[in-house]
Amino acid sequence: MTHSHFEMRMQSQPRYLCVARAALETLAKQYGLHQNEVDPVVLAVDEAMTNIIRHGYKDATDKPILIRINPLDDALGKGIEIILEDECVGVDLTKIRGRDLKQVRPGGLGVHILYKTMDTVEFTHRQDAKGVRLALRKYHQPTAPAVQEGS
Amino acid sequence: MTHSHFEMRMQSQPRYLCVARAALETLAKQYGLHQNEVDPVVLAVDEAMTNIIRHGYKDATDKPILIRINPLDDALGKGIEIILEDECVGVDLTKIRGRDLKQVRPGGLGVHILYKTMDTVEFTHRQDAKGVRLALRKYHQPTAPAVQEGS
Amino acid sequence: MAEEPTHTTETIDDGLLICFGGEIDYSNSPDLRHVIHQALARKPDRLIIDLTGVPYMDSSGVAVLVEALQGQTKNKKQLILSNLQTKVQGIFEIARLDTVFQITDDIEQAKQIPPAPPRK
Amino acid sequence: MAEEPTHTTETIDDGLLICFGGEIDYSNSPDLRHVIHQALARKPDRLIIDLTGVPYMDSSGVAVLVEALQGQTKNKKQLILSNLQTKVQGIFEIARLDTVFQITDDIEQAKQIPPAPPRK
Ligand SMILES: Nc1ncnc2c1ncn2[C@@H]1O[C@H](COP(=O)(O)OP(=O)(O)O)[C@@H](O)[C@H]1O
Ligand SMILES: Nc1ncnc2c1ncn2[C@@H]1O[C@H](COP(=O)(O)OP(=O)(O)O)[C@@H](O)[C@H]1O
Repeated sequence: MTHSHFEMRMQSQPRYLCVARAALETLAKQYGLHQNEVDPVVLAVDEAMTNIIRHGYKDATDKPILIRINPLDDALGKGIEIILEDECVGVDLTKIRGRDLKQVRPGGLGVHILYKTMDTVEFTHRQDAKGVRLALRKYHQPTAPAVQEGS
Repeated sequence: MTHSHFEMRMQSQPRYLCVARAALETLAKQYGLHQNEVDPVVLAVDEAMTNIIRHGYKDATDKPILIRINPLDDALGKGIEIILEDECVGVDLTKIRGRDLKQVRPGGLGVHILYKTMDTVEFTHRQDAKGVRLALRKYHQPTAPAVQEGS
Repeated sequence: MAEEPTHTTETIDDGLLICFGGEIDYSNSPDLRHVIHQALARKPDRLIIDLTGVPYMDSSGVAVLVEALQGQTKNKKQLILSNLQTKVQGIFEIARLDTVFQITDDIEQAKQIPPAPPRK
Repeated sequence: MAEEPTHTTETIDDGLLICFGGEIDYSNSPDLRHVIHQALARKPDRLIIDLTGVPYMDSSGVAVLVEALQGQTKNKKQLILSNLQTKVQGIFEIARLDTVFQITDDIEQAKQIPPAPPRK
């Protein structure tokens, strides 16, 4: 398997959330994202990790969470790609979805936050069928262009 | 191979030094080290990584650096263990040593800093003979006990 | 646990003021819930939750605050949040809760807000 | 590169003042070396390097400063460091360089230090 630029692999413990956030914040800046773009990306990964711990692993603390991170530099510009993998088999991916926010109730925000903060969100089963794979991508937005005359 | 609590694997690029530092700083605090103990640990790992990049890989930027981190909780108290592994074969470990600091000259400080900041420093060849393994350990020092009467 | 989570609860004229400190995520939001439950049990007319010292909060923290709001509303009491830092304000906006909660810039303002008619 | 490294060089009475900002490690210490080399080429009697904005420095940064000290000393000129933050002070102590360099608490003090007789 080809390796990514930066990888983290940790046990499914909530105390590692802040460690992943610290690394990711620094990394996203290295890849050219501005602070106001970095913050939502960090939040998204925190939410994705929390969901793996809570829903995927039912709060077991000795399971693996793998995060692979690469810089993006393609037709859509510069950005960051973050791939999270767990070892939860038999997850029904169609059940991973956000809810209607009009109804105010505790919980049910994590998946909504993923889609709201990231440019692409892709849940799939891992190629080796050992668990769930979540691919997130966020591109840097150069400062908004001035309104064009005549357009 | 059994996995560690927290692992990072990155390409041998100086821009990832600050990412590793950010993660390590947060992690060392999770493991109970105080800020004045965390700072030297972060510096030591920075120096060890820089040496791998400069001396081990001669500034090649596509080689792997693996960092495995575990909490310590043994007879010596609570602390942190950090193991760095590279893929440099044929390194003469006897040449990895600090110099006499009385002589003031640029460079030659990295290895000295390792020994000065960490409780244990162990350079070995990796068991799979693929490169160098550096094991670092640092224990939390509870605040110095008050001078005991009659002792 | 995230770095140095702290809290203090103090009595004010017509209720309670809780000040939280530290990043709030799934490692310590259960503690936050516990502290808030204890406060709700005292049935304060006004519960102010001050977040001056909270630079970061994820949805597990937000869920606890929504729960608290529901508890106060059910009892026809008031919940006011104060001093949301940038990132915390951010998640409230993403979750479209920035208009659901009463949010003030500081604790003084939170104390001045007149008791609102209970939500239906 | 570490986060937002910056530098400014300005002329003072009898030399130059360089202010660095940002963390200094092996990703940007070559830039630091370049800036200092340019300053040394102007043969300033007094070179003040202010580190107010530098929260962190590793040995690759320290090596550049030792090189600068040697350059100034060879030319019988002065190098003064000012405003070392805690961690930077720390590495100078570990490297036992805290007594080798002239170090002051602020830029004003650095300007006042009388030209020292050159080291032998
Ligand atoms: N990583 C995951 N593994 C399995 N199921 C998940 C995962 N993430 C989310 N889900 C499912 O999607 C639902 C919605 O998740 P979310 O929006 O985060 O709200 P909440 O976590 O509060 O239920 C969850 O209740 C769960 O059933
Ligand atoms: N990871 C490493 N791989 C190979 N050689 C190393 C490594 N780390 C240190 N060395 C050797 O040890 C010497 C001393 O290193 P150090 O004290 O960091 O000073 P410097 O890097 O300035 O030479 C280096 O010059 C190098 O020969």
